[in-house]
Amino acid sequence: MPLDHRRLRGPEESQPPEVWAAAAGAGGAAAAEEEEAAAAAAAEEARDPCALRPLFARAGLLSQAEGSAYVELGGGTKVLCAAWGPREAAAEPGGGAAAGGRLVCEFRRAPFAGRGPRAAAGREAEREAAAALREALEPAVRLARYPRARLAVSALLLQDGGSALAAAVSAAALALADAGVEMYDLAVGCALCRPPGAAAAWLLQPSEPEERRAAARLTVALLPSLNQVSGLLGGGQGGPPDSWAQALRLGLDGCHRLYPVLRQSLLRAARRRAAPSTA
Amino acid sequence: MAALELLSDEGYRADGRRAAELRKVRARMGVFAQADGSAYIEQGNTKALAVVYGPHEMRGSRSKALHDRALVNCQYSMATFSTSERKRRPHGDRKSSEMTLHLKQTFEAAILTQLYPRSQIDIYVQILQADGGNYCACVNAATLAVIDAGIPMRDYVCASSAGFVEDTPLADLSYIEEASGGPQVALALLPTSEQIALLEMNSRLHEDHLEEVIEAASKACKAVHAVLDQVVRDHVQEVTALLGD
Amino acid sequence: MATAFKTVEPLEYYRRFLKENCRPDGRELGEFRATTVNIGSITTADGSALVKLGNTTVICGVKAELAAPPVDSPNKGYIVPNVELPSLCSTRFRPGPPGEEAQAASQFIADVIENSQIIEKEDLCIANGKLAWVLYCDIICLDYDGNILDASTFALLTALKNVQLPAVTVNEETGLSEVNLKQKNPLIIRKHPVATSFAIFDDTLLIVDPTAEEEDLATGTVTIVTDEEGRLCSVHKPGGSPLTGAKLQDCITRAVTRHKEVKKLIDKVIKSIQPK
Amino acid sequence: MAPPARYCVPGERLCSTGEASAGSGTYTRHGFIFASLAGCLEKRNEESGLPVVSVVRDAESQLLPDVGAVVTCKVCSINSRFAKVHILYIGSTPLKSTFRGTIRREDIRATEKDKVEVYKSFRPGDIVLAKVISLGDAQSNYLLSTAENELGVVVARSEAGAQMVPISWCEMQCPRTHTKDFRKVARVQPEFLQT
Amino acid sequence: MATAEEEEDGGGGGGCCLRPFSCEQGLLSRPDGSAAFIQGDTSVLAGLYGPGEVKGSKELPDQAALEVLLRPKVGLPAVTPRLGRGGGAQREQLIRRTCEAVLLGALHPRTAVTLVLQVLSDIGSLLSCCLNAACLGLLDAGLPLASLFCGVTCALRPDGRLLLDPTARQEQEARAVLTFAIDSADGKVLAATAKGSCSAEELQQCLAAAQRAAATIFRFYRDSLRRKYSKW
Amino acid sequence: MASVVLSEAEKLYIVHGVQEDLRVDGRGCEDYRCAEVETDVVSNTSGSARAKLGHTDILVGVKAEMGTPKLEKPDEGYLEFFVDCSANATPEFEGRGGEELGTEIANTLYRIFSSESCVDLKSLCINPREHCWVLYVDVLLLECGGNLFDAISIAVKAALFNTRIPKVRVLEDEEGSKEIELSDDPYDCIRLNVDEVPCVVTLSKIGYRHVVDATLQEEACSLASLLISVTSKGALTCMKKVGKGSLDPESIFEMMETGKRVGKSLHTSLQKILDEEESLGTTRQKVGFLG
Repeated sequence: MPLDHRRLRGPEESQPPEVWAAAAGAGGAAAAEEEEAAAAAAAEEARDPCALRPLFARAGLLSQAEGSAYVELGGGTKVLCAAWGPREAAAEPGGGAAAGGRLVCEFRRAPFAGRGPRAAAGREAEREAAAALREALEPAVRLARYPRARLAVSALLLQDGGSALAAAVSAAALALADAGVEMYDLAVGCALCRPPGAAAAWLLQPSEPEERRAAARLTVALLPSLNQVSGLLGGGQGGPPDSWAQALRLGLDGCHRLYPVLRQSLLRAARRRAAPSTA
Repeated sequence: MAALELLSDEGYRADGRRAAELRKVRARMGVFAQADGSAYIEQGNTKALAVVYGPHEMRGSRSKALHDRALVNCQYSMATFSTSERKRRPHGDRKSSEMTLHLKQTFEAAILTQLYPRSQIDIYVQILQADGGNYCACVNAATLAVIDAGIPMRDYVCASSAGFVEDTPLADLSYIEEASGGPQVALALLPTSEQIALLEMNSRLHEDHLEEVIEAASKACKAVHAVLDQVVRDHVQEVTALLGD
Repeated sequence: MATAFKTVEPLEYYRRFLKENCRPDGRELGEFRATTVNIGSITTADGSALVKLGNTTVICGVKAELAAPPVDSPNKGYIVPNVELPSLCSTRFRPGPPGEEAQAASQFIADVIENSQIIEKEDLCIANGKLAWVLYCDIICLDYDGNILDASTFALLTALKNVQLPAVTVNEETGLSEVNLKQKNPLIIRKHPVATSFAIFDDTLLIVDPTAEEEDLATGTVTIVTDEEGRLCSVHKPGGSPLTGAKLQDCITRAVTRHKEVKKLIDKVIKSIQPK
Repeated sequence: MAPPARYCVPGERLCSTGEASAGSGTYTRHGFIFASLAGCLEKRNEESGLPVVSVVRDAESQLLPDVGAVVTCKVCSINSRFAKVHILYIGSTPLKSTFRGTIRREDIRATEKDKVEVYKSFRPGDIVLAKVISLGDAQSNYLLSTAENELGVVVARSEAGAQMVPISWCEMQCPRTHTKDFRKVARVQPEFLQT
Repeated sequence: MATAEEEEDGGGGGGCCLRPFSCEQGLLSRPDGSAAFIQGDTSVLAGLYGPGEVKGSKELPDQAALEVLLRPKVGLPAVTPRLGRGGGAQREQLIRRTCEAVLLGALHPRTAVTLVLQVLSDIGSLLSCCLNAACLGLLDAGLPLASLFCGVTCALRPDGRLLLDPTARQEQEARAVLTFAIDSADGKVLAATAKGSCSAEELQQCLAAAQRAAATIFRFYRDSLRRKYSKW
Repeated sequence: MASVVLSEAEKLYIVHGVQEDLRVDGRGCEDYRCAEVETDVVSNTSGSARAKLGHTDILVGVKAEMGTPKLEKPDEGYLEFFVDCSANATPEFEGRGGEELGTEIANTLYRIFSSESCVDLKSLCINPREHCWVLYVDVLLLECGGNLFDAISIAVKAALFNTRIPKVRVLEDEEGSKEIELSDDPYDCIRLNVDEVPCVVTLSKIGYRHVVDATLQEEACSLASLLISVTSKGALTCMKKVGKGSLDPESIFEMMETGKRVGKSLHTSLQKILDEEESLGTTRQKVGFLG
């Protein structure tokens, strides 16, 4: 890892206070952890696996970006997305074949977005999420309409309360649409996880503690009007195809249920944009 | 390291070779189908792969094109698992960049680049296992790959290293011999014309001994040449046999 | 056709407004944009604040971690500020490591912290030579419409005021530290530095709180940071048009007035969340 | 006033292709017309045939220079073979970001192409009206042409800094110093006269 | 080689005078202009390239693109974690914008000018020394300038007394350290930056002192240029 | 990535062939190309393998090095993946050109191995919180003829099967300081249980059908594919959509079933090869790149 010379650096090594809480009086901390686990398990039992967390979406809120969107999930996940319409693409190395435009995605995680250590999820995780974002959005965008140009989306995760990638997919699709980019459809993201235990059922839109404990996770992206799956990324403890198929069905159902909220926020933004000129 | 005996009183080296003896050289051409030319070589435990692409149109910026000859573009890289201690990066470090430059200089001297103006020839070599004489193995593998690609050369380029221990020149150094810190010479030779394409020496060596060491290295190069020549002849025969009738 | 004029001759377009002592967004030359602040919205951080200055939006999240104090000053903790200008906030920034502007802004914030003594670093020490707090203050710009330094300084100050640190004791016997996550204490904020930026137009005209557009067209900028006693914590004029001493004094006077307004706003916001 | 405008989002099904034909901001799939933009739905009745449905956004749609479009650009640099320009406008719509274009020597005017000199036609800083003739290949960028009477320099400044006045199709004059400069002057259309 | 001996104050610049300073112009052959500025024991070498060809994205249509690289004595140019020193990018930005303010860049549109400042030794007042070296470098390269500028560092001692051109130790002891870039046309402030806190009055005092010192430095510029050109 | 440019007619030819369950090289939709696997090809690694699937050629080296366990898993060792897309495969990968693809593959490998049961990580722990084995799994991509992920996963599994980690003992003296002693006997080593190590099956959607083990030409005809990792028992551990296109939900369900079926038989045949090689022991003639 090359040293970062462009940022101010603190001490070589530091730990979040939680680690010390665990290190102190081993019994107490372990007990506390167990307690937490038990509480989480209890919460899971109480929780309806098909329940969606409240989603708040707002499009067109940034002044500098051509399109933007903010999505917040009930558990505290906050994602901000900005999108830019076609720009001149830098000459692609050896890429004469690219007839359509290119979609460039970026995913950043604010250093304070997660619980626990500040630098927990590194660049690699960001890059993987950026790639997943691109895969989920590419089928939704009419790239053929933008020959030799570049469309850009960047997502910033301000707070990770679980289902972050799914929220980013939804926010990014809204931002693109808000930027006036031609699209086949919106993309809606939804996350799921399966708690440990053989017979555990898949939970829709898990919270961060649920995600941390999960044995398997899955993020689905759907183009709702076309009923096409544009993104699928998941892994964890092995399960029979049936279990995953069930998760997928549940996830798609979740996407369909989220769609109206996103659609409404986009309509509101479109009306807002139109308002000044008609008034 | 000083305790290690590189040359016994009986004149045997740590791995049982005599001073002028080479390690076993085995090679094969045409390892890959997609590249224009490719070859694999084993010199003792040092294993290297080379592939050649080209001559083809300039890749990237056209401004780098040379109007009177082809550009020889090389990349030397080492598999991260090739060394006894794992390497963090396969290429891009200082040592690899130096090797890349050496290879480029070597093959610019050997390939008839003036036949392909404004074009580019890529030579990529990859060390799979490193046990001394990496540069030499790469040059030998690359020579075979260039021949496999059908690119005209003045001559084979054969490379070998040589060291100097206890007043005796040693040919084809292994890793432990290299690591002992004594003088070592890497020589790339065009064997028929006996022209030197590249000569590099590390550490210190008295001027009086230089000639002997170079002599030892060039003898080793010629020995390598004999092996490579056989490989090429066998390969060509095999290929033409397939083509014929 | 006004937009056409603006794109082709932006400076001329601007000068026409300035002649009338107003700006294209309707403000007077000495008028600040609407300033709002939202505290504690990021629950994963130990303290956070979102500041809006017109369109310019900056978020600051503070994360506290534990580390051994620096060898040369064993009774101090650390404050590590970093300003990020991600590609999200404006097209002028590329993804990747921080560029010159972000680096300069980080350094500016670090200087302000150091100069103003906003927090005594000694307060961050838990056990002399053994354990101290590290406050990572990450300031991220979400919407870049000029005057990033004012917004960043403001966000930093309010986020620090929002910080709640868990109680830490060092066990004498084992030498291990114990953290009580339930008991939280606020930080002691010693000073309240507030930044005020000006853009210089055509070498003479001073306008406050410039937008991104104004910053691009201006021939220079000045940023003054003052604390509640009117002392200067930073005078930052990175080149640009020359100013006389009198003009500089004018800036300082206005900065002192601005400090009072901002301080009032902070007090109001802090009070509004207190009752909870 | 017409009934309240209907807004739609990408992917929304508008109608079947039998009822209307697809305009801008829409696409067709499996015999239906879908919206591809977030914006306001517009249905225009054509004289003949089906009405056209399109989705419009207010003057800020994401445009790309297209072959045949007239663009306004600013000259950045010239050499003996071509002029490099930045495209600022497509028609009357400003672009959010500039695109680079090239006007080759042979595309400057329609007649006597071999006698054209780039420096006698454009200077850096000039505002030029041009037409897109090709998107260019992998290496080059947009190729533009000014080989029409209505195309060419519309705004130019003299060395004294004053805006020059066209005096013929190939010359402009500085109102301050009265020096004459060569340009490929556009016969200005009335709608551009306001600036 | 030109030297200016101000009233010397044992060990370093004391009170309202500067440490002995000297400069040497045109000492490098490869750059288009070069100058070394020595201020007490602090010295900076400036090399200036340009106006020359510019790389694609940096090109400005109506201006010369100025780039300033500040190379520390050891290590990489960077924002260093130890406050008080370093702040590479911020300093580069300040020097660049100061030079841009005086450089008549419009005369060389679509070109690049690169200024490399190599710190040779840093015993206090580094930024002002960099500014002085930069100005002399620009002069040596023969670039058209609207006016000259110089850098003056000013320290406020804990007892409130003012100190010009402090050494590293004096900087450390000081309550506040201010650096100004003063232009030669009418002594206005081109750039200002401060470490530590002070009152507005103190700032004005420092500025006045800096303006007085600037006059000396400008005289020195003039003398050394006269000497340089009289050799021809 | 190394890619081929196909004309519309060529694409149509392939798509129509797939529709009829007859591919250009004569395979059916669920058939793999002939795979060659050889282990222990690089002698200075803890384990190595080379896998060839058509023109796709992968070399994997596993090196076990001593490290410290991760904070959150103090009693486990861990795996590190690195993928080098060498310029050997295509000139586009020269310099840093292969980095993007390399990280993407490495990230996918991390995801595939994220399941706890894949490899017994606890056996890699030497003493909790202080020492553990870190397995550096380095993948070297030598030639790229389509279906990279499957070939890599086969090679990784074979290399892990081949991995031998020296046994160590932790000696503790009276003062509590610990010393690690490496076993002298080179045959005294730990082997990994690879029964649960999954293999990847990539199903590429071509027209209305999907095929496994697509060649470069077939990949050029496919807009989207589904990557599934399957254990030998038929459990799915990872799912990922790759490519520019989207997939119909119904076809995903089908693909998962096919993936499971094909994956199970893939595991069986791989295990057979590995066992055969193992039984030969030292008598086996190593072929490597000379064959």
